[in-house]
Amino acid sequence: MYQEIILDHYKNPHGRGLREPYDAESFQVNPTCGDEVTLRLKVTDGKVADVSYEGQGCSISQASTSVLTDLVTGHTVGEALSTMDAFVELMQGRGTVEPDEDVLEDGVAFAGVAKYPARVKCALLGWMAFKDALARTSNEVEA
Amino acid sequence: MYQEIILDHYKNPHGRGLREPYDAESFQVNPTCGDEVTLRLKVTDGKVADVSYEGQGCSISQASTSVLTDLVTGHTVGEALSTMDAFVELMQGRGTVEPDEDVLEDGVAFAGVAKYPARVKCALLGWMAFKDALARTSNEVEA
Amino acid sequence: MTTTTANTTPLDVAAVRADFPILSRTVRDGKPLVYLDSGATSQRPLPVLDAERRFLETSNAAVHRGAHQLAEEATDAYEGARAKIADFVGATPGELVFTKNATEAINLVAYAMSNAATAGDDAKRFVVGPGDEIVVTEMEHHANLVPWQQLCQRTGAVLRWFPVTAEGRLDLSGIDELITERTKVVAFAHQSNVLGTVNPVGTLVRKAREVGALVLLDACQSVPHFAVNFRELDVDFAVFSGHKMLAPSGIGVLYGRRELLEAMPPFLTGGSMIELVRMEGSTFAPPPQKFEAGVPMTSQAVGLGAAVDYLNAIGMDRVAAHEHRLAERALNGLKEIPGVRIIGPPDTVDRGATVAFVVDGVHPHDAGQVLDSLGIAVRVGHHCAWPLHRSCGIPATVRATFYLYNELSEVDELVNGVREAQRFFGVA
Amino acid sequence: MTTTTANTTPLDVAAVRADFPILSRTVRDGKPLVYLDSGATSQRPLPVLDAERRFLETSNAAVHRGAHQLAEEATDAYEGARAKIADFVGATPGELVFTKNATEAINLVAYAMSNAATAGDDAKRFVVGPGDEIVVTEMEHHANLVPWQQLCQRTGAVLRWFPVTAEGRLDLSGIDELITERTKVVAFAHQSNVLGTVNPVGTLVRKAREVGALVLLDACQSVPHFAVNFRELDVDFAVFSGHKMLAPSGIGVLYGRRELLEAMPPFLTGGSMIELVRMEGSTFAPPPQKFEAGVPMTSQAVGLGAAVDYLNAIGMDRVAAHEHRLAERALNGLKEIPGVRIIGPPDTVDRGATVAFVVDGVHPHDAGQVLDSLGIAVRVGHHCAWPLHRSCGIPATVRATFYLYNELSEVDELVNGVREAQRFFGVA
Ligand SMILES: Cc1ncc(COP(=O)(O)O)c(C=O)c1O
Ligand SMILES: Cc1ncc(COP(=O)(O)O)c(C=O)c1O
Repeated sequence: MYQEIILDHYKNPHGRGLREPYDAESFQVNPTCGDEVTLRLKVTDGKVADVSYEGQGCSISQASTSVLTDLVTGHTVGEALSTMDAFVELMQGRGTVEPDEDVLEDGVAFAGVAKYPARVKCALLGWMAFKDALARTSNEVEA
Repeated sequence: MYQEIILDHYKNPHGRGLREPYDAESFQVNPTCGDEVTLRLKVTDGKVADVSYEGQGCSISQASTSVLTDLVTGHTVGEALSTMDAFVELMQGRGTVEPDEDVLEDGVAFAGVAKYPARVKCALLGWMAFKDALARTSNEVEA
Repeated sequence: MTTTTANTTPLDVAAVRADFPILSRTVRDGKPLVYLDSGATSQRPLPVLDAERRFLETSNAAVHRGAHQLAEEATDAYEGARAKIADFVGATPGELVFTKNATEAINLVAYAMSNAATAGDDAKRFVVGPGDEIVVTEMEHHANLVPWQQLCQRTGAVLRWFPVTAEGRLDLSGIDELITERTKVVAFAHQSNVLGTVNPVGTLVRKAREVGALVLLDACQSVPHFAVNFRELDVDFAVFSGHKMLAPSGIGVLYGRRELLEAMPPFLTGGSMIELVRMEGSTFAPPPQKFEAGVPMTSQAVGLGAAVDYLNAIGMDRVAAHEHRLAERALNGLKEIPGVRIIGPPDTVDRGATVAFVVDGVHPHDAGQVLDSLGIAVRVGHHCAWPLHRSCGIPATVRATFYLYNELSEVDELVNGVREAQRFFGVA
Repeated sequence: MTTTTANTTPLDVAAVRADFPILSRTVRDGKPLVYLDSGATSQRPLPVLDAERRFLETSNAAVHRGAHQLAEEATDAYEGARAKIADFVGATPGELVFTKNATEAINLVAYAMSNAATAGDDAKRFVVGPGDEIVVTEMEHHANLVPWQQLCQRTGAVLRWFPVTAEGRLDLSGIDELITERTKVVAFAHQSNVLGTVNPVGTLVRKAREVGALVLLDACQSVPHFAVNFRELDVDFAVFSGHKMLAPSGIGVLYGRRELLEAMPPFLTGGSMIELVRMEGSTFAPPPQKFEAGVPMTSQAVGLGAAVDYLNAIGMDRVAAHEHRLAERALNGLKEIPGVRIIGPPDTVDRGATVAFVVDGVHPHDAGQVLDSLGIAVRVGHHCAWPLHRSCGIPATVRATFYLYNELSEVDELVNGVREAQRFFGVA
């Protein structure tokens, strides 16, 4: 399950650190292991302008948040949401979902994680923070 | 377990009915079946002068209370207590205790009941009321 | 309740019985066991025993807590059982909380409601206090009565109840005076564990909805016996116990509508039900985890899942049809005996296979003893429904309860046994 | 805690392992299972599995409710188990209440105390409110923390706690400021489920007695592992769980001194725990029945009784001595690895076979995953002791817990596995 790509993102995370300005912030924690992430989101003109984050956690949670920033930054909110859906589907598929590399890019490396249910929560931690942050901004975005 | 003696006492209970005067009254109930007995006790000069009772219940509980009145009335409190101990021992003996007919008289008929734990409570209902009533009078008796 | 037998081939009772090892034992000096006490607890078929054992011999681990393979397998087995059981009663897995028995499930709701007083704004809708009322019925099992008495004692709310008619039905004539704007909860049995009466859920739910009261359905005696769908019944909460439906003891179920479980404060607290814990205070996981504190009844959930599979394979309509036949035969057989009085509806309309009765001149304990000496296991006493017995003016009854593994011939043995008891006590 | 090995022949671990079917399975592509997660839940030996099954195939019935032969046999089995288990921990049967797990047992006491406010004069001594304090420790399992937080929330009492030293011992320096006339309850773990620390029961009990506070001992991690006698420890309440001591899940125990259980108000209410029930109100049975509402965990109690027999046959001193050897080897082996830090006392003085640690540069989840891939089942996370982890400044640990069926060679596999994880993540 520990693909090179995962270990690379773990050792050299992309976009790490909390930055200003941001529209919404979300703090998420994995209650079984105590891993946590704080994620900030800046949306400009319907596009994800910046995702910044801090956190402590295992290789899977750190790497997947790093991949997240690559996948959503610069994309429209709609695109980011459908990427998220694809990633969530992959992770909850128990290894039966064939990932689409065009959509998930480095995210396909997590296909193996889906076979370890206890680690799926790790892989989704950052994404849940992203989803929550998005929900907190959505009123403004839609307005 | 249904000895003739038990059925006789059941059909023709001795000493039934609530009488005056009395020193103490006890109400006991079997919480699993709802059987109940109200028993009154009159102690005079350290002797059980009268035991009177009312109640509703199965053949075993009614007959054993009838036997109780025979066994304790006219006896000293000390004698009554040791008779009670013998009856309780018999009932809790699971059929292993050899009853002493000199002490328990008709009470020996309940030896078979001891093999049916659920019925032991029935057989002891009146005796528990007697014990409780005695406890309520004991201060006076000892004084 | 489906009692039509038209489209269902009858149950092969002999085949069913072969799955229950205990049914082939003898009691009291070699008498074949006639088990008519399934209303108290049912027996377990081999597939249930085997499922639990297989789990324990291969995948046992603490669920939701470990990252190793056994923990994964155990969690899958536990959550898989939840999904299956939820489906069986028309619920989603998130609406299904495992408890140790139905009694705990009712207490859970009653305590959550008193906890609501100090649990913040989200919990406000659950707060009860002076001026509020809880409505139950006089035919409730103690499990659906005493927890509400205690809730009232803790909060100052008032308990009210529907009386029961001479025929053993709910007396709904005072419904408009009983269920009012003051009513916070209406809690009642789907099927009485003494009378066999199946209560009019729809009528009570409609009235409760009118006044904004919550409805809790005690489904202990319905879910094991006929197809029940909580969503369709539109109740807010429902409870049942595994041990009455071929499953292990030590597991019960609380069903709650999702939005209610989300807003309701927790009851038992500790491990596995938390979100964040600090010495200064804690927050809680979403349902159902919020209500499952500590290491749960893992293998028992697996066993209950297997019981649901077993019942599904037979078909609940078939189970109900078979019990209908048993009830009919029992009612008819007992009614023919002079001096026997059925406590509960005299026919099988809206009525399950629970038959309670008294025998003039023979105390229930004595009748039960004679039956026991013949190998027939019935229950005697008030069956945890003491107020119901009081309202009928009797201290106790004999109760025979039937299940899918009972033969029609066992009904006949019961009827003959009752006659034998009468002879023994010289009343026939 | 007896850790002297002098008079005891060592445990025949191979013979013990043969009793545990699950231990011979493989995981992750054929790796033999190395089960080091008994602190979460233990595995079950054949005599326990068989005892439960035999009960279900021959004597299963509702206990304390029926008058037929099965009900008698079931009641005997259930109460026989209670007597055996009581004896195992130095209690009388009337002092032993069956719950679904230790978590429920702690909640029972905490809820009984808030119920005391409306339960009349007998219950007065249990009332807590503003101005009163509950004292716990920072090393508690959530099960012995959150229920007390909630009791405080319900009643206005204040929660206070002992801190933990850098070595993982209770810091008792503030004992006179912490346990005072305001203290109503002192609740603490006998043995920490993370640190392995065995706490000084005597010191805490003496201080609690001085101020008239009640003592609750969380014995979840002690009763399974060494001989414990609650009477001798002189605690007021104690709790433990069956599933951590070779017994079924779904059963736990509350021990309470008889006079306390007699005076304490009930918690869960319903069938079997009553004395008299009327619609207007109810009275309750004597303990332990008063605290056992509903159909209980019958076969599970039988299983716990069988587990006690199994442990007695081996001898708890022998179990403790074996675990001592395992702990020593694990501590020594892990201490030798650069970058590994033990969380808890570094030696085996007053310390059980629970070894938690962190590996520099390897997150516990990742370490656990590598171990799992080698067939070694450990637990990673905060182990339901989040505040303890916070106080140590770490989010999580890897925890290996040992039991009578673990071989010394399995300790070596753990140590090698940790080195492997370091290699994999490039930190060694
Ligand atoms: C020290 C301690 N206390 C309490 C508990 C809770 O036990 P259970 O989950 O069986 O209720 C545990 C185990 O999880 C424990 O280790
Ligand atoms: C109608 C009804 N409600 C509640 C209960 C309580 O179930 P349990 O004892 O399994 O909690 C029972 C059975 O005893 C019952 O028949």
